[in-house]
Amino acid sequence: MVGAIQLSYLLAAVLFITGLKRLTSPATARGGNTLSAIGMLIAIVATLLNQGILTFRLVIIGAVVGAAVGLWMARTIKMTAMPQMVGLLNGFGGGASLLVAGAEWLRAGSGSALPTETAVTIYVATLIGGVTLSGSIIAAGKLQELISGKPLLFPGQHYFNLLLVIGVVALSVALVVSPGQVPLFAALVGVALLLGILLVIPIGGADMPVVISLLNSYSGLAASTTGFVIGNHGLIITGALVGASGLILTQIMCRAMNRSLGNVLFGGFGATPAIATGDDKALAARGVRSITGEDAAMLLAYSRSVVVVPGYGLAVAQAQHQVRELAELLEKRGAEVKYAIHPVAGRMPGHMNVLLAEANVPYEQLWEMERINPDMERTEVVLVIGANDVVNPAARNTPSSPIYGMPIIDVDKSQHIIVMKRSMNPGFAGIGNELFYDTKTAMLFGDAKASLLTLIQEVKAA
Amino acid sequence: MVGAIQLSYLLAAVLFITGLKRLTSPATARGGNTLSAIGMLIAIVATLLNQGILTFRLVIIGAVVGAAVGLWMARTIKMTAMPQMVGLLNGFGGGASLLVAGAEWLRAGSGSALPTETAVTIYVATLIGGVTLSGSIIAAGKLQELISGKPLLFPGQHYFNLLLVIGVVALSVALVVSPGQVPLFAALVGVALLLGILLVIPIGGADMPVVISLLNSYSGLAASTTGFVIGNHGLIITGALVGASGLILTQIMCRAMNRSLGNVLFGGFGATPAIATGDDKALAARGVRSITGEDAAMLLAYSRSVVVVPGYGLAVAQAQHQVRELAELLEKRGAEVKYAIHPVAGRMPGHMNVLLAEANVPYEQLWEMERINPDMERTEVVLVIGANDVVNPAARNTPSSPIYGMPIIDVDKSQHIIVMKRSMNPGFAGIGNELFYDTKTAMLFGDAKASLLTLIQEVKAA
Amino acid sequence: MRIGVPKERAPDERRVALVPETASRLIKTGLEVIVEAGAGEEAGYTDDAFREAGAAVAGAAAEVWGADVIVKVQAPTVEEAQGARSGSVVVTLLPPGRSPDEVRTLASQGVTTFSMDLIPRITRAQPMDALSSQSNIAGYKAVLLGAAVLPKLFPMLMTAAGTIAPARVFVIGAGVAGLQAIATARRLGAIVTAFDVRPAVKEQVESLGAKFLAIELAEGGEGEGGYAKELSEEAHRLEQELLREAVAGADVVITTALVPGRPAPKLITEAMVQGMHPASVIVDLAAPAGGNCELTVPGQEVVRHGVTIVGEVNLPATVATHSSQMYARNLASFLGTMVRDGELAIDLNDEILSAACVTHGGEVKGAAWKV
Amino acid sequence: MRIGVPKERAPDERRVALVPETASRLIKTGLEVIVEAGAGEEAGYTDDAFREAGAAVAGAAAEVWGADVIVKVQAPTVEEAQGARSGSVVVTLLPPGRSPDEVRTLASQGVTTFSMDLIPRITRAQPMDALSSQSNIAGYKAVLLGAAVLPKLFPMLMTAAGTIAPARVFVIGAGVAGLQAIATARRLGAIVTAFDVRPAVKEQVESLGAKFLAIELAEGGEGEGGYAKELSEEAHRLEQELLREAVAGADVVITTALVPGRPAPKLITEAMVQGMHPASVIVDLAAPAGGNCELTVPGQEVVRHGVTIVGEVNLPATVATHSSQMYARNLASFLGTMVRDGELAIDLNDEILSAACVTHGGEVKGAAWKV
Amino acid sequence: MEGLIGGIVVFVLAMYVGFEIITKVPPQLHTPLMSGGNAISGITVIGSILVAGQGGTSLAAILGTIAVAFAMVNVVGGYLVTDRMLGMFQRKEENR
Amino acid sequence: MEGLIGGIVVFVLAMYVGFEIITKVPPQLHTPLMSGGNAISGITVIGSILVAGQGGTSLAAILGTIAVAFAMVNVVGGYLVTDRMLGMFQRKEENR
Ligand SMILES: NC(=O)c1ccc[n+]([C@@H]2O[C@H](COP(=O)([O-])OP(=O)(O)OC[C@H]3O[C@@H](n4cnc5c(N)ncnc54)[C@H](OP(=O)(O)O)[C@@H]3O)[C@@H](O)[C@H]2O)c1
Ligand SMILES: NC(=O)c1ccc[n+]([C@@H]2O[C@H](COP(=O)([O-])OP(=O)(O)OC[C@H]3O[C@@H](n4cnc5c(N)ncnc54)[C@H](OP(=O)(O)O)[C@@H]3O)[C@@H](O)[C@H]2O)c1
Ligand SMILES: NC(=O)c1ccc[n+]([C@@H]2O[C@H](COP(=O)([O-])OP(=O)(O)OC[C@H]3O[C@@H](n4cnc5c(N)ncnc54)[C@H](O)[C@@H]3O)[C@@H](O)[C@H]2O)c1
Ligand SMILES: NC(=O)c1ccc[n+]([C@@H]2O[C@H](COP(=O)([O-])OP(=O)(O)OC[C@H]3O[C@@H](n4cnc5c(N)ncnc54)[C@H](O)[C@@H]3O)[C@@H](O)[C@H]2O)c1
Repeated sequence: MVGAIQLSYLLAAVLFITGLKRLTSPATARGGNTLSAIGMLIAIVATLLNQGILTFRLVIIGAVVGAAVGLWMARTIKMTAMPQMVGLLNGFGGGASLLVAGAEWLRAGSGSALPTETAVTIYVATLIGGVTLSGSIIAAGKLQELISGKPLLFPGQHYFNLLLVIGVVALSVALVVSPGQVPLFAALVGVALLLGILLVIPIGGADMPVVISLLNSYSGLAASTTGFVIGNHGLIITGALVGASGLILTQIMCRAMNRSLGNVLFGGFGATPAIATGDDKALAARGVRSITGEDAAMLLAYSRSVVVVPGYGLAVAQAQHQVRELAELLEKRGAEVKYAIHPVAGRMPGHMNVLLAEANVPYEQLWEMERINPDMERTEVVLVIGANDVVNPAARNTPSSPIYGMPIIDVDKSQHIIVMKRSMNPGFAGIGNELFYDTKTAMLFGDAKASLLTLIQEVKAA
Repeated sequence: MVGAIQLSYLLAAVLFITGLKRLTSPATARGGNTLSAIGMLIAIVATLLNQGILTFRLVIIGAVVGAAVGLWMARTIKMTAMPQMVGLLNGFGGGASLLVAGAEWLRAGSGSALPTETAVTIYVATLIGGVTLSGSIIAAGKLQELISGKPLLFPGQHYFNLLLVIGVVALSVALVVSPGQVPLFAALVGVALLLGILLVIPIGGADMPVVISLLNSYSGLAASTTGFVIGNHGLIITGALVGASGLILTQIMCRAMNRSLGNVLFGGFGATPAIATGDDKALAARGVRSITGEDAAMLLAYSRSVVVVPGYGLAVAQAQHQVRELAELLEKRGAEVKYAIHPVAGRMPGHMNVLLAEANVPYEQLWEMERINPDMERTEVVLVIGANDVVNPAARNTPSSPIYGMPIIDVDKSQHIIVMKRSMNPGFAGIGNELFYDTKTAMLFGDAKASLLTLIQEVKAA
Repeated sequence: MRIGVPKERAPDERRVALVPETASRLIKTGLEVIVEAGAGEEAGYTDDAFREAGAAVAGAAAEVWGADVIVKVQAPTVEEAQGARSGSVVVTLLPPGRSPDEVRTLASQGVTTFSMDLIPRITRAQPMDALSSQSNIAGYKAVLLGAAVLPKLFPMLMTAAGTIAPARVFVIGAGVAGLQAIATARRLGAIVTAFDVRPAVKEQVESLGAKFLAIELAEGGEGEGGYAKELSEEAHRLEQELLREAVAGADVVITTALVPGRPAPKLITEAMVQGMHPASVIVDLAAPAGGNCELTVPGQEVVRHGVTIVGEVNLPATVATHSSQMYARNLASFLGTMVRDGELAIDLNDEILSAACVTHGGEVKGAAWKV
Repeated sequence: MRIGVPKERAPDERRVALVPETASRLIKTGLEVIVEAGAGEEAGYTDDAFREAGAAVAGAAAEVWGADVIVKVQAPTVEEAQGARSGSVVVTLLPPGRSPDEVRTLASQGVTTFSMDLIPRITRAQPMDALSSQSNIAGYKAVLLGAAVLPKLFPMLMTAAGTIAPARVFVIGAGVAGLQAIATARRLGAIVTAFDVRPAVKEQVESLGAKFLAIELAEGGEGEGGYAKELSEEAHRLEQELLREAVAGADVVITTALVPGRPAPKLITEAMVQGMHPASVIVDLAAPAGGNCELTVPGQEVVRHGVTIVGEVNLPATVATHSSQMYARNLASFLGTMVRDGELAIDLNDEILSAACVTHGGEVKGAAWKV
Repeated sequence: MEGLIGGIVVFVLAMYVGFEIITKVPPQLHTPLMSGGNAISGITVIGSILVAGQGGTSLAAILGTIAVAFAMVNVVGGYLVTDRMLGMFQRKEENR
Repeated sequence: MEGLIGGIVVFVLAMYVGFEIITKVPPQLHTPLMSGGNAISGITVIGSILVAGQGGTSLAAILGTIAVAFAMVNVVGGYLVTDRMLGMFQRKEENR
C-alpha cells in the first residue's frame, strides 16, 4: 500500500513534468494543463488512501469549502483580472504551507518533540510560506489597484529588511534552543508576513507579474520544504519542480523586461526604470525600453499582422535578404506582412525599392505610405528597420522641427513597435525621435542584419 | 558519515550530468569529460570510506591491475581503433556488473538469503551484464575484423533468440522458487552470454557503433540494477543517467544512419541495406544512402572546405537566397566556400550567374569548372544542389551515354558529397547518375529550398 | 484659377509639365487646367486622356498662355515670354543663371517666374524637388545608354562558350543621379565603383552594394603647421592618380559631378581617356553644365581615342512618360504652396517661394541672374 | 595548318571570328593564325593584340584567304567566295537555306564549307553551339534596347514625386534568347510574363522568377472523337485571345519565336499593336526570319500606331566584344573536331561535321540548299 | 537522517528536471505557464490533508482544515483559471 | 520495500535528467560522447569495491576482485580514451 502510494506520487510527478513541458508551447499547452490536473488528482487520491489519515471529516470540510471558493473565483473572475487572480491563488498556496508547518509544529508539542533538522525545516517552511502569503496578497492588491501601483520606498528599507531576516534567523535559533514557546513561533510568523509585505511593496505595479512568478517559485519551494517536514517524496519532487521551473520562468520574464534575476531577487527594483543594454546609460534617463532578439521574435511569431518599415539603416546593413526571409517566415506562420515604403526612405529616390527588389520581395507587398497609414491602427506589430526620420512624429507635432510638415508613416498608431537600430543616434535630419520613448516601442539595438538573423533563428525556434 | 557518502554520490551524479551535457558541444567536451572523471573519483573515494569495507587488499589488487590494464590500453591503442576499444571497455563494464551480481548471489548463500525482489534484481543484473559483456566483445571483434563484418544470419535466428529469452525467464523463476542451485545460475549466465553473442552477430560491421552505443546504454542500466541489488543510490542515479542518455545517443546515431530505434532494439538489422525515405523503395535495391537535414548540417557545420554545385533544380526551387545564406553561415564558422559553376548548368547560358547574382553572391566566389576541378580532392564536402547531368561521371566513363565527352565537375573526387534533389528522377539528359550510388554520396531528398532552410537552421543550432 | 500647360517647343524635349493624373488631382481641388493640343503626345499622354481628366484642350498656344499660372518644363523662349500675360505666373525648370534673355523678358512682362531648379533642399520641399526626380531618372537612363553602347555584356555569365567577365562601371559623383546609376548598374550585374568628394556618401554608396573609392593619404602627412597646403596639393595629385587608375580600369564611366551654379568640374582629362580600353564608354551626365570630361561635346555622342563619349543633355526627356509624371507631381506640390482655396496667394516670405522666385513685380529676383 | 581571319565586310557587322585570346590558344596547339588588318577593330580587338597573341597580321585580304581554314562570322560574298582556294575550308555562320548563290559559288570553288548554324544540339556539341551563344547575347540586348526606347522606367520606384509602376515585359518564345531576355528584364525590375508553345519551358520560365502564360482549355473539351480538330481550333483562338490580352497589357514585348528553317510565325497582328498603349515598344528578335510581328520591318525601327517596333536583325553585332569572344570559342571547339595533331583531318562521318557540312568536294551537301 | 539524505537526492534531481524542461516560452504563455505552475504548487494540499486527517479539535487540526481549504482554493482555482486562459489562446490560434 | 520505492523514484528522475540533457550532438562527437558515457557506466566499480571489500577467499571475493579489475579497466581506459579523442578534436578546432 505504502509502495503504491509512493509510486502514485511518482506518477503524479511525471504528469506534472510532462504537463509543465507542454505548457511551454501554444499547441500543447491546454492538454498539458489537463495532464497536470490529472496528476494532482492522483496525488490527492493517493494521499486519501494513506493509513495515517484517521478521519475524513475535517478533510472533507476543508476540501469542499476550498474547492467551492476556488470554483467560484475561477468562474467569476474577468479575463483582465487574471494576473491578480493568479497572485491571490498563489497566496492561498503559500498560506497552506504556512498553516501545515504551524500545525505540525503544534502537533509536535509546539516543536519540543522534533529532531533539530525537522524543526529547522519547519521554520524554513514557515518563513517561505509566510512571505509567499503576504507578498502575493500585496502583489494582487497592486495589480487590482487596491494598493498604489507606484513603488513605495522609505529610506533605509533595505537595511530594515535585512534586520527582519536576521530576526527570522534569531527567532528560529531561539526556538531550536528552547522549543515550545508559542509566542516566539507567532513572532516568527509575523516577521515572515511583514517581510513578504516589505519585499513587494517597493516594486512598481508593472513588474508584479515577475514578482508573482517568483513568489510562485517560492511557494513551490515551500511545498518542497513541507515535504521534508512530513517526509513525503511526492511533495519534495513536485515542490522542487515548481521551484525550479518557476525560477526559470521568472528569469525568462525578467529578460523580457530587460532585468537581471539578481535585480529581482534583491527586491527593491521598480526604482530603476526599465532600461537598456550596454553603455547607453544616458538613455536610461529617458526610459527607452530595449528588448532582446528572443523576445522580439516571440512577439512577432505570434502576431497576425506585421508591417515592416525599412529605412536607410536597412540599406547600410545590407540586410534586405534577411528581412525578406523573416517576412516569409512570418507569413508561413499565418501572419500578414506588408512593407510600408516612405517616399524618402533611404538616400535616393526609390532606394528601398532597389533594395527590396534585389531580395525579390514581391511588388504587391510594397505599400505606399498613404495606402498603409489607415491600416496602422489595426496592425499588431510594426518592425522599423533602420528607419528614423520617416517615422518621427515630430513631423506632425513639432512645428519647430526641420522635418515638420513631412508626411510620415504613422507607426505610433500601431499596437506594438519594434525599432531596430544600432544606437540612439539620430538619422539624416539630425534630430531626436520621440517614437523611441513611446511606451509601445521596444528598441532592438544592434546592426540590422545581425538583429534580423537572430529574429529569424528565434522565430523558427518558437 | 553515511550521509556524507550519500551526498558525495549526489555530487558525483551532478558532475556526471554536467559532464555529459558538456560532452555534446565541441567547445566544452573535453572539460566535460574531466568533470565527469572528477565525479568518478569522488564516488570511488566515498565508497572506500564506506564502513562496510572490511579489507582493502582485494580492492587494491583489483584496482591496480585494472587501472594498469586500462592505462596501457588507452595509451597504446591507435586512433583508428577507437571504436572497438570503446566496445571492449564497455564489455569490461558489463562484465563487472555480471561479476558483482554473481558475487552477491554467492554471498547470499547462493541466493537463498535474498528477498524475492532483490533476487529478481540480481537476475536482471546478470542478464544485462552478460549480454553487455559478450555482445560488446563480438562488436569489438567485428570492428577489428577478427570476426567477419558481414551480418551472419541463420534461419529461425529470431525464434531461437526468443527461446533464449524464455529460457532466461524460466531459469530466473526456477531460481526464485528453489534458490541455492549453482548450476542453474551458471546456466543463466551462459544463456545471457549466448544471447549477447547472437544478438550482435547478425549485424553488419558498419552498424557496430550503434550497437556499442546501445550496449553502453544497457551497461548503464546494469549498473543501475546493481545499485538496486546493493541498495546504493549513487549507482542507481548514475546508471539511469547513462542508460537514458545512451539511449538518446543511440537514437541520434540511428537517425544519422536513417534507422529507426525499433529496428535496432529488435536486433537483426544489417540485413536491410541502409536506405532512403518514403516511397522510393526501388532505390533500396541499389543502396542509395539518404541523410537527414540535421546530419547533413552537422557534416557541413564542422568542415573547412565546402564547394557548392548549383544546377537547374536550384533555379526551379528559387532557393538562391537560401544557398547564399547557408554559405555565409559556413564562412562565418571558418569554412571556405566556393561555388562551382558548370558552363551548361541550368537551362540557358549563364543561368546560374543570373540566379546567384540575384542573391548577391560575390563574383569572386564563383569558380569555373576548369579552375575548381583540381581542388576537388582537397574538398571536404561538396553540396550538389539540384544539379544532375553536370556532375554525372557517365560523361567520363560511359562512351554510350548521350552526355559522354562533356566535361563535368569532378565532385566524385571530393571527400563527402551531399546531393539535394527531390527524387531519383533524371535531369535534362534523361539518364541515371552513378554519383548518387557512390559510397561517399548522401542524398538529401526534398525541395532544395526546404532542404536549405533546414540546413540553415541546423547549422545555426550546431 | 486656371493653369495652362503649353506644348514644349524645345528640340528633343518630349516631356510635358502636367500629366492627366496630376491634372485631375488639381481639378479636384477646384482649379482649372487648360492643355495645348498635343502637349503630352510624345510622353504618351493623349489629348483625350487630358480631357477625361477634366482638363480643357486648347488648339492655340495663346489660349494656354492666357491662364493664371503657366507650367512648363523648359524655360519659355523670348518669343513665348513676350506673349505672357502681365501678372501671370510661370513655373518651369530653369537652372540658375541660365537663359538670361528669357528671364529679362519675363521680368519686363511683369510675369512672376519660379524655377523648379531652385527649390530649397529642405525636408518639407522634398515632394517638389524636381532636381531630384529628374536626376534620378537621368541616372537610370545613363546606365542603360552606357550598356546599349558598350560592346560588352554587363553581367558575368559562365557558359559553354566561355566565361564573360562582368563589366566594370565607375561612377563619379554620388548624388541623386549617381546613386541611381550605381543601383541600376548593379542590377544589371556590373561591378560598380564610385567616387565623390563628399566622404559622407561612402556609406550611401556601400548601402547600394558598390565600392567607394577613398583617397588614402600618405602616411605621416598630418599636422605640422603650414604643411596643410602642400598636403592638399599632394591629396589633389593622389586624387587625380586615383581617378586615372579607376577610369582606365572601367568599361563604362558615368560622371555626375556638379557644383551647384558653377560649370561642371573637368575631372576626366584627355590623357585619362587615352588610357582607357578601346570600345569603352563614358556617359557624361554633367554635359548640360559643360561636362566632367574634357572631350565631352554636350548634346552629342562622339568617339575619341576609341572611347565613345555620350554627352546627352536631356536624358530625362528620353523617359518622358515617367519623368513627366514625376515632374507633374513636383509641380502640383509646388503649386500647393501658392494656392489657397483655389485662388492664387503668393507669399514671397515663404521659404520655398522666395528661394524659387526668379522674377516678380517687373524685377529679376533670382540672385543668379542679377549680375 | 593555317587559319585565316578576314575582316567582316557586311554592313553593321562589327564582330570578328577569332579574338586574340582564342587565337593564342589555337597557336599553342600548333596552328598558325593570320588575321586581316583591322579585322577586330570594331569589336575592340586591335591588330597589336592579335600580334601579341602570336598571330600574323596581313594587310591584304587575299593573303588571309590563302589559309587552309577560313573562319568568318557572316557568309562570304560571292566575290569573296570566288577568291577562295580550292580544297580550303570555310567555317561561318550560315542559316539553313540562306545565301544560295554564295553557297553554290563555294561549292564550285571546291571549298569545304561548314555552317556554325547547323551544329547539332547534342551535349558534346554544346561548346560549339554558336546559335546559343549569339541568341543569348541577343536576348540580353533586346531588353536593353527596349528599355532605352521605352519612355518609362523598368523598376518600381516609390519616391517623394510619386510611385513609378514597374514596367510590364512580355516575352514570346522562351528559347535561349527568350530566357536571357526574361532574366535581364527581371534584373532591371520589370514584371515579366512569358509565353511559349512548348509547355516544358513553363518550369524554366518560372525558375527565372517570371510568370508563364498558360493556355487554359475550355472545360470539358477533352476526348470525344473528331472533336480534336475543333478543339485545336478553339485552342488556337484561345491562344490568339491570350496573346492579344497579354500584348495589350505590356509596355515592352520581346518576340523570339522561331521554328528552325522556316519563316518566323506571325504572332502579333496589326490589331494587337493597335490595342497597345501609346509609346509601348516591340523588340522583334525574329526579324531576321521575317519577324513575329506583322508590322516589323527587318533592319529598321518603325513607329506604328504609336508603338515603336524594333526590327534589328543583328543584335549580337552590337555587343561585338563579347559576342566575338563567345563565337571564337565556339569556333575553336568546332575546329578541334577537324584537326588532329595540328593537321586538317576532316571525317565527314563525325556526327557534328556531317551535320554542319554545307559544301564539300565540289558539291552542295547541306539539305537546306539542295532544293 | 537517511530519509533527509534521500529527500535531498530527490530534491536535487527534481530541481534538475525543473530547470531543463522550461526553455523557450512565447510571451503569450508567460501568464498561463505561471498560473499552471501555481496550480501545481497547490501540492501542499497533500500535507494539509495529512495534517487535517489527524482529526481532533486541537488548534493543529483547525489549522490543518484551513490549510486544506486554502490549498484546495489554490488547486481548483489554479487549474480552472489556467484552462480558461489557454482556452482563449486556443481560439485565437484557431482563428488563423 | 521502502528502499526499493525510493530507488525507483530516484531512477525515474535520473532517467528524466538523462533524456533531457542530450539533445543535439554533432556527428564528430558521437563516438567521444559514447565513450564518455561508457566511462561513466564504469560506476559499477562502486559495487565491485563493496563486494571485494568483504575480503575472504571465497569465490565471491575472487569474483569481486575481478569485478574491481574489470570496472577499473572500464573507468581508467574509458576516461583516457575519451580524452585522447577529444584532444584530437580540439586541435582540429584550434587549427581554424
Ligand atoms: N530618399 C531620398 O531621396 C533622400 C535623399 C536624401 C536625403 N533623404 C533623407 O534621408 C532620410 C531617410 O529617412 P530614413 O528613416 O530612411 O533614414 P534615417 O532617418 O537616416 O535613419 C536611418 C537610421 O538607420 C540606422 N542605421 C544605420 N545603419 C544601421 C545598421 N547597420 N543597422 C541598423 N540600423 C542602422 C541609424 O541609426 P543608428 O546609427 O542608431 O544605427 C539611423 O537612425 C530622410 O530624412 C530623408 O529626407 C532622403
Ligand atoms: N545551360 C544551358 O544553356 C542549357 C540549355 C539547355 C539544356 N541544358 C542542359 O541542362 C542540363 C543542366 O544540368 P543541371 O545539372 O543543371 O540540371 P539537370 O541535369 O537537369 O538536373 C536538375 C536536377 O534538379 C533537380 N530538381 C529539380 N527541381 C528541384 C527542386 N525544386 N529542388 C531540388 N531539386 C530539384 C531534379 O531532380 P529531382 O526531380 O529529383 O528533384 C534534376 O535532376 C544539362 O544536361 C545541359 O546540357 C543546358
Ligand atoms: N531634402 C533633402 O534632404 C535632399 C533632397 C535631394 C537630395 N539631397 C541630397 O543632396 C545631395 C546632392 O544631390 P545632387 O544629386 O543634387 O547633387 P549634384 O547633382 O549637385 O552633384 C552630384 C554629386 O557630385 C559630387 N561632386 C561635386 N564635385 C565633385 C568632384 N570634384 N569630384 C567628385 N564628385 C563631385 C557632389 O558631391 C554630388 O554628390 C545628395 O547627397 C542628396 O542626398 C537631399
Ligand atoms: N545541347 C543542348 O542541350 C541545347 C543547347 C541549346 C539549346 N537547347 C534547347 O533548345 C531549345 C530551343 O532553343 P532556341 O533558343 O534555339 O530556340 P529557337 O530560337 O528555335 O526558338 C525560340 C523559341 O520560340 C518558341 N516558339 C516557336 N514557335 C512559337 C509560337 N508559335 N509561339 C510561341 N513560341 C514559339 C520555341 O518553342 C522556342 O522556345 C531550348 O529549349 C534550349 O534549351 C538545348
